[in-house]
Amino acid sequence: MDFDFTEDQESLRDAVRRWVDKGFSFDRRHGLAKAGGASRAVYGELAELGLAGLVIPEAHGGLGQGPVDAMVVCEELGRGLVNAPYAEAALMAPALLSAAPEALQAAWLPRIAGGEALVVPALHERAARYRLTKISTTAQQVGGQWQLTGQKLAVPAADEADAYIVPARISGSDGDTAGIGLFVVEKLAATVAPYPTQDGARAGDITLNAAAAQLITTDGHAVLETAVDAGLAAQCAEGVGLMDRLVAITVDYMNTRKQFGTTLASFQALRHRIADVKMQLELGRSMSYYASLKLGEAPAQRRRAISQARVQLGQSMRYVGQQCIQLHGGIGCTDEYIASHYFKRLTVLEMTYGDTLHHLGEVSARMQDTAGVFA
Amino acid sequence: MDFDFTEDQESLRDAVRRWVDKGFSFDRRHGLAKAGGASRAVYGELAELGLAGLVIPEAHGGLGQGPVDAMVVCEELGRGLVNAPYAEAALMAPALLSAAPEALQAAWLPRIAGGEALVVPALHERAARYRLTKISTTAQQVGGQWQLTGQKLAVPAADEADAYIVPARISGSDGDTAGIGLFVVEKLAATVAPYPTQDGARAGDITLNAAAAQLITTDGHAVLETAVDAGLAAQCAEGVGLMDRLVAITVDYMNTRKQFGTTLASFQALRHRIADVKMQLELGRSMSYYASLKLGEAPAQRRRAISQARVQLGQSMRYVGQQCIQLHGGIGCTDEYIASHYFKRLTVLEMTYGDTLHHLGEVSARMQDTAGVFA
Amino acid sequence: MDLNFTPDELAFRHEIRAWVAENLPADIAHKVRHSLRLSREDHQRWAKILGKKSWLGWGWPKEFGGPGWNAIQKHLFEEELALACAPRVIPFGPVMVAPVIMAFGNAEQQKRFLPGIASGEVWWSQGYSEPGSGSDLASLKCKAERRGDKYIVNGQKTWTTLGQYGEWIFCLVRTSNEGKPQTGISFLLIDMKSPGITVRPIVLMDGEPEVNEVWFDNVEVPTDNLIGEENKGWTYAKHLLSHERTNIADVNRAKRELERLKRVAKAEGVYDDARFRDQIALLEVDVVALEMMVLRVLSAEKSGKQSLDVAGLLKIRGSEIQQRYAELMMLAAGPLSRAYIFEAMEAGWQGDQVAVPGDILPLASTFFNMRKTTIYGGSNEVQRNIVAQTVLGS
Amino acid sequence: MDLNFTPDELAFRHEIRAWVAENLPADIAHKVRHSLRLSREDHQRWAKILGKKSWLGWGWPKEFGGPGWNAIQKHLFEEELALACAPRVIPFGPVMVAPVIMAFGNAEQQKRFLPGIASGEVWWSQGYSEPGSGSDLASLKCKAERRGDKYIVNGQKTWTTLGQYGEWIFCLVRTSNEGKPQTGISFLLIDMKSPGITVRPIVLMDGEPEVNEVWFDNVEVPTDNLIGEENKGWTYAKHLLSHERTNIADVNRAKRELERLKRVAKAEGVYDDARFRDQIALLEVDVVALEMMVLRVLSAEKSGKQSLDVAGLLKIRGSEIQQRYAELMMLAAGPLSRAYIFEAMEAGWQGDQVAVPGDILPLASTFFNMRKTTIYGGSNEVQRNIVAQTVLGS
Repeated sequence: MDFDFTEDQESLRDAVRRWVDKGFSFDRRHGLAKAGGASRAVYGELAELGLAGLVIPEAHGGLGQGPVDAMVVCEELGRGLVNAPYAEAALMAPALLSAAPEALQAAWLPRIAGGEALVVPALHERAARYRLTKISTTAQQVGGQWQLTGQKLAVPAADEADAYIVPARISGSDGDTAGIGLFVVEKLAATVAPYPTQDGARAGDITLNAAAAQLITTDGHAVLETAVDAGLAAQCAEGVGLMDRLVAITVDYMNTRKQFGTTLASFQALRHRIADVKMQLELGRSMSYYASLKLGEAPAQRRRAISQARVQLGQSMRYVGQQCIQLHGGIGCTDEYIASHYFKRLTVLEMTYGDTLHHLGEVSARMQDTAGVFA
Repeated sequence: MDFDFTEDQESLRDAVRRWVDKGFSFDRRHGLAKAGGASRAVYGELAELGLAGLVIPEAHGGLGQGPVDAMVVCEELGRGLVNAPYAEAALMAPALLSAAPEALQAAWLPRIAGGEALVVPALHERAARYRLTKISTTAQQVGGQWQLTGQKLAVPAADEADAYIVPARISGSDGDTAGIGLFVVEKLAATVAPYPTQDGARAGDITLNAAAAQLITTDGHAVLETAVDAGLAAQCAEGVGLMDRLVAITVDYMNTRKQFGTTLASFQALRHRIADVKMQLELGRSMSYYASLKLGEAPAQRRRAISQARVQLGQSMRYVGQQCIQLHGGIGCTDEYIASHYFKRLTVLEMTYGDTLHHLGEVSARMQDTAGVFA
Repeated sequence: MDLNFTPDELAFRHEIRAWVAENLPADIAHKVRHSLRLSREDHQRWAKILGKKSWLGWGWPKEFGGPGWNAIQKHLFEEELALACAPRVIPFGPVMVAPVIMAFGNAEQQKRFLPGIASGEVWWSQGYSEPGSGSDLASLKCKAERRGDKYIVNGQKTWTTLGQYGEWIFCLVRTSNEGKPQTGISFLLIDMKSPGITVRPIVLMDGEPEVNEVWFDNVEVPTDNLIGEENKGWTYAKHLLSHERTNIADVNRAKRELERLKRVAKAEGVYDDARFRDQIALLEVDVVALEMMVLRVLSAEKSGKQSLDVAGLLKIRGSEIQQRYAELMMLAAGPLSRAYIFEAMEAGWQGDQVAVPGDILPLASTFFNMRKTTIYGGSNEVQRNIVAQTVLGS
Repeated sequence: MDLNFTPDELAFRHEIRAWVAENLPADIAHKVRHSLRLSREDHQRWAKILGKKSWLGWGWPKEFGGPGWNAIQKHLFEEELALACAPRVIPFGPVMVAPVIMAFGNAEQQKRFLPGIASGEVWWSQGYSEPGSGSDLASLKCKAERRGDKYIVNGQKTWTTLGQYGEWIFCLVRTSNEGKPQTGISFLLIDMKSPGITVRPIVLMDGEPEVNEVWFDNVEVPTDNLIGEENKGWTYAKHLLSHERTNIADVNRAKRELERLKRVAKAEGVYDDARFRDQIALLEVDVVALEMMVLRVLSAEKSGKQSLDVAGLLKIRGSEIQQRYAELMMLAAGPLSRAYIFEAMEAGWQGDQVAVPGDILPLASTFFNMRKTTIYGGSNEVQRNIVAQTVLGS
């Protein structure tokens, strides 16, 4: 049992942090967000650091690293409030493509690893919420070519992506885990309605009308779950980075801002609040480690662990985000000050791939007689 | 709309409070509890004040008063931490008997009103929790005489009572609202295993083995709900009285006890805590009024309102009780100091006739499009 | 005790309801119902409709042209307007400065200012907070120096809600540095067209320029615009706060939004999800409890029998509830609420190919906007200080 | 990073587990499993079994006869004992005073006191708190005046856990009133059979005499019993506190009780009630998160690479979790947990006709008893002060 990072991981962390410090100021971030949230350029810079191929096998041009490395990167991206679809494009898309025939992998993975291709999962449907088996988009084969019809909403970086990975129903109905196909759909085959997002990035709704698609697998549910879990672990790490930095910003403010002739930091009620914030941060950090370290377990254990982690992170992100704004007072509510942007990203994260109640339901459904880190 | 008490109600309140001040010191209460929680003598004194017959019709020797009068009394009994089964014997039993044939009413109600008879409902069964329709006790007629067989647990003042009002199944099965009979069973017909209770009173498990019973009604579910709702409203009022006094005790302590050279009351974190305690107290008081004022509504509205009130009171009693102990520190955890006894009663109250989660379920199941005091 | 309104009160409610149904413009109600952006013109149009009926100053006594309603009538009026999705009346004129002018202004000031407020013609703003004076309002520095029959005002105000629309602003200004900070403050009415005033909107985290910084650079204000006595402004401002009783809880809006939450939850398929529904049920209990607390205060005001000092509690609880319903609506929409389309906050927006329903688009913005409610009007931390003082008596 | 234990660590765990299975008396484990009353003899019997194996001082270094385990081994040992329902070792001797004697006692004191602690022969108590000195421990007044080779001790200690069984007590006493309160405190070992000592049990709200008041009336204590230097006792006590690292979280017991909660919930028919079950699920997440936090601390201790100052967080969270599982067990039993039968806390009690199951009877008492956990060992409010100090650096 060991929670130390390797030297390589520390170097990785330093590299990302240096890039943020030098190249991703709040001004830049704010400017990008105001201009509509485009992130392709930022993603390109991350790719230059080699991060786009972090977990892609070396055989496909990646670095072949594991979940802890991904966690280190995501935590730093969170800390830097980097608005790029990193988890989706660099972690989830490769996980989904890993189920593809070798030729399809070879066609996409090296380009993803190099940053030339931005490929994102397109999972959300209207009123499906977080259920991965509720899919209205249909797939059918017409003359040897797969065609998809349906609509996917809130697709990250929709108009900047080169392709989407789209789950579609081949057979069965809502709730069935069988009959879910996964496909690559190139952007040109879709109609995209893009828009900025609350957290300073960009997304869009895509409409597929017999859109040409490349088949990854006709039995995609398991790999979909695996990929979403990788995304969730990445979110946990990003949440930790976001919280860590937001708490630091808040602590600075409390030590500086004066009211009633003394700093905010001298009011016991606020001191206890920041202690509670610290509690949630450390519980969240602990469960982020847990999530990443459990990613390699068998599906049942993995899903349970990931949902346990997300219940904690959901609570932590909400409490830390809301209380850090409150501790700031009025300035915390403004667009020109950095804290609100951390808060908005934390808020959005809680609603991505399952909110706290959703994951609580998962934990409840998967409860065993014994529980604990090693259970 | 008017939340003032009438002069009669103020006099009633004063009368109860005077009796508590003069005759029901903490020493007496503590002594009674230590000696096993007997309460018949205390109940007798309440009867001498006329309280046993408070809501019993004048025709049957009572005072014929309403829910607000009962609320006033229960609030004061709570404030005085009076360990007598007042709500059960003086409010619920008469409500249950109101469904009985006139002769049975005439046989019991005057004696209840005068305090000569102590009659309590015996509702709980093993693992039934708070479901009024889950009844294993059976009733059958043998030669014109009803006989009951089964077991009722945690019956208040079981060995001090003269008779029990017992729901028993005549027909149907768990969950059916039809087929539930209500019966009067005299103590002599039951085997009683009595014990003290955590809140300084007395209860017991009663075993009925073809016990002779007098029929109140063969269709008792509706009146059972009515009586339980009257009991719940009384509990809300008692909870308000308990909280009101416990908060006052805690405020005194905070203004007296010194640590770090100053009173507890001067620490901002504790000041904010007592403000939160006050919030829960006033929300609880508001919903106690609500419960009593809604008792006369049609069943659907009444049940919804009562459960709404109990969700609030459940939260309030838990928060106020626990935090007032915490604000005291070590002394709050001792048996010799009064605060812990308030806390224990508040804790028990939350688990009587439905805990907070149970009533939340009721509110959720009864939710309408609109909500509000007049909805 | 009686939970029911009297027949007279019910008749009153009916009268209000009928009038609102007749007179509230549907386009404005539509915007309120869906949290869409309200323009200055929307606010003004509705204010003038109310003003014409002499109801913009619905809390005013008859002597000043108000309806002279009692506490319960005022509450019923507010409730009917809220439930019908009327915009909240911008309070700075009719609710905030007018009572001060009535209580402490001279006859000339009353004649000069009250008609414009009552009719909805003049847009008033509030100049209280300063960058260094938030919770600690009494430390304010914006200075007014007397020169003959004028004050020269220098300094800065901030968080001035909708100040970009303001024509007049009532300010707390420092006229003396002697004694306790509270004793050197005066209450001044300032024409916002005066030379030397600069207004800069502050964009809040939902992207809306809802508040403003207001700078005063040697702004000349006639001494005729001083309310009451110099250095007594703090007293007047406190009087005003004591007038803000139950409406601070905003329970009527909470009832309306609770209804909306249920509609959103149904549309998004979570109303029948027991976990989510329980959260709505808990909130419903909170709303009913808050309403009961409000009614207790109203009843006490009517009868004068009970004294209830719970304004702080109403502020804390009301703001928490506002944040919670906004949060639950956003959570009901889930990942779809991530979309942020500035134009979608305008009524009539048609997002060509955007599939996220228009109803959902304002939800996250509203949630973000609501973070202010536990901060403004005396932060909830300051309110807890006040409640504790009352409870502990020390 | 690696969540798994090494093969060596797993082998170690296995060894402990096998030994405990062999040596923990079943009657004692039964009492622990059901929260029944443990007698002095129960505690002593188990302590001596551990002592015989040289594991009563499981945290001790080899030089003092301990096993010399590292942080992870200690944790595994504690976990195995807890999961097997061993009683908690009364910590005052082996965990609290022994490290102080090792670090600051002289060789003679070490020789004189440590063997009796290691073997479990001598029952130690703690004399820190006083009636006026709870959270503000440094204000303690119990006085020790030097007269030749003796101290004369006068004053009172309180909250002395199981002090009625104590043979020796380690006390913080005031030996000087000069300077800061902390600087005049000494660390004294006192034979509880000394004339002038009176012990009065305090009954806690669960009806159990778990703590005591201890009075000192001109009690003579040889100066040989002073640990280290006079007036340096505060430093030694703080050293001791810094030794209480992860076990303060009591996460192993929490895991065991979480299992029990599920058993109780099943027996009472609420495990399949989604609302109640969600509460268990939330607690499960809390327990796992606490365990992860504990493991992070252990890993940091082992590697020395990360510095983690989270003792305050562990205390706060651990105590909240203890209260919560006790509360949920009680709530699972519902109205039946109202019964309070003093005798039912004894193993083997047969309540003739009582129908409430024996398993349920201790649940409310345990819940009531647990209220102490957020108060003792430095109340959670004091812990928040400490955490805030660390976070804010001011």
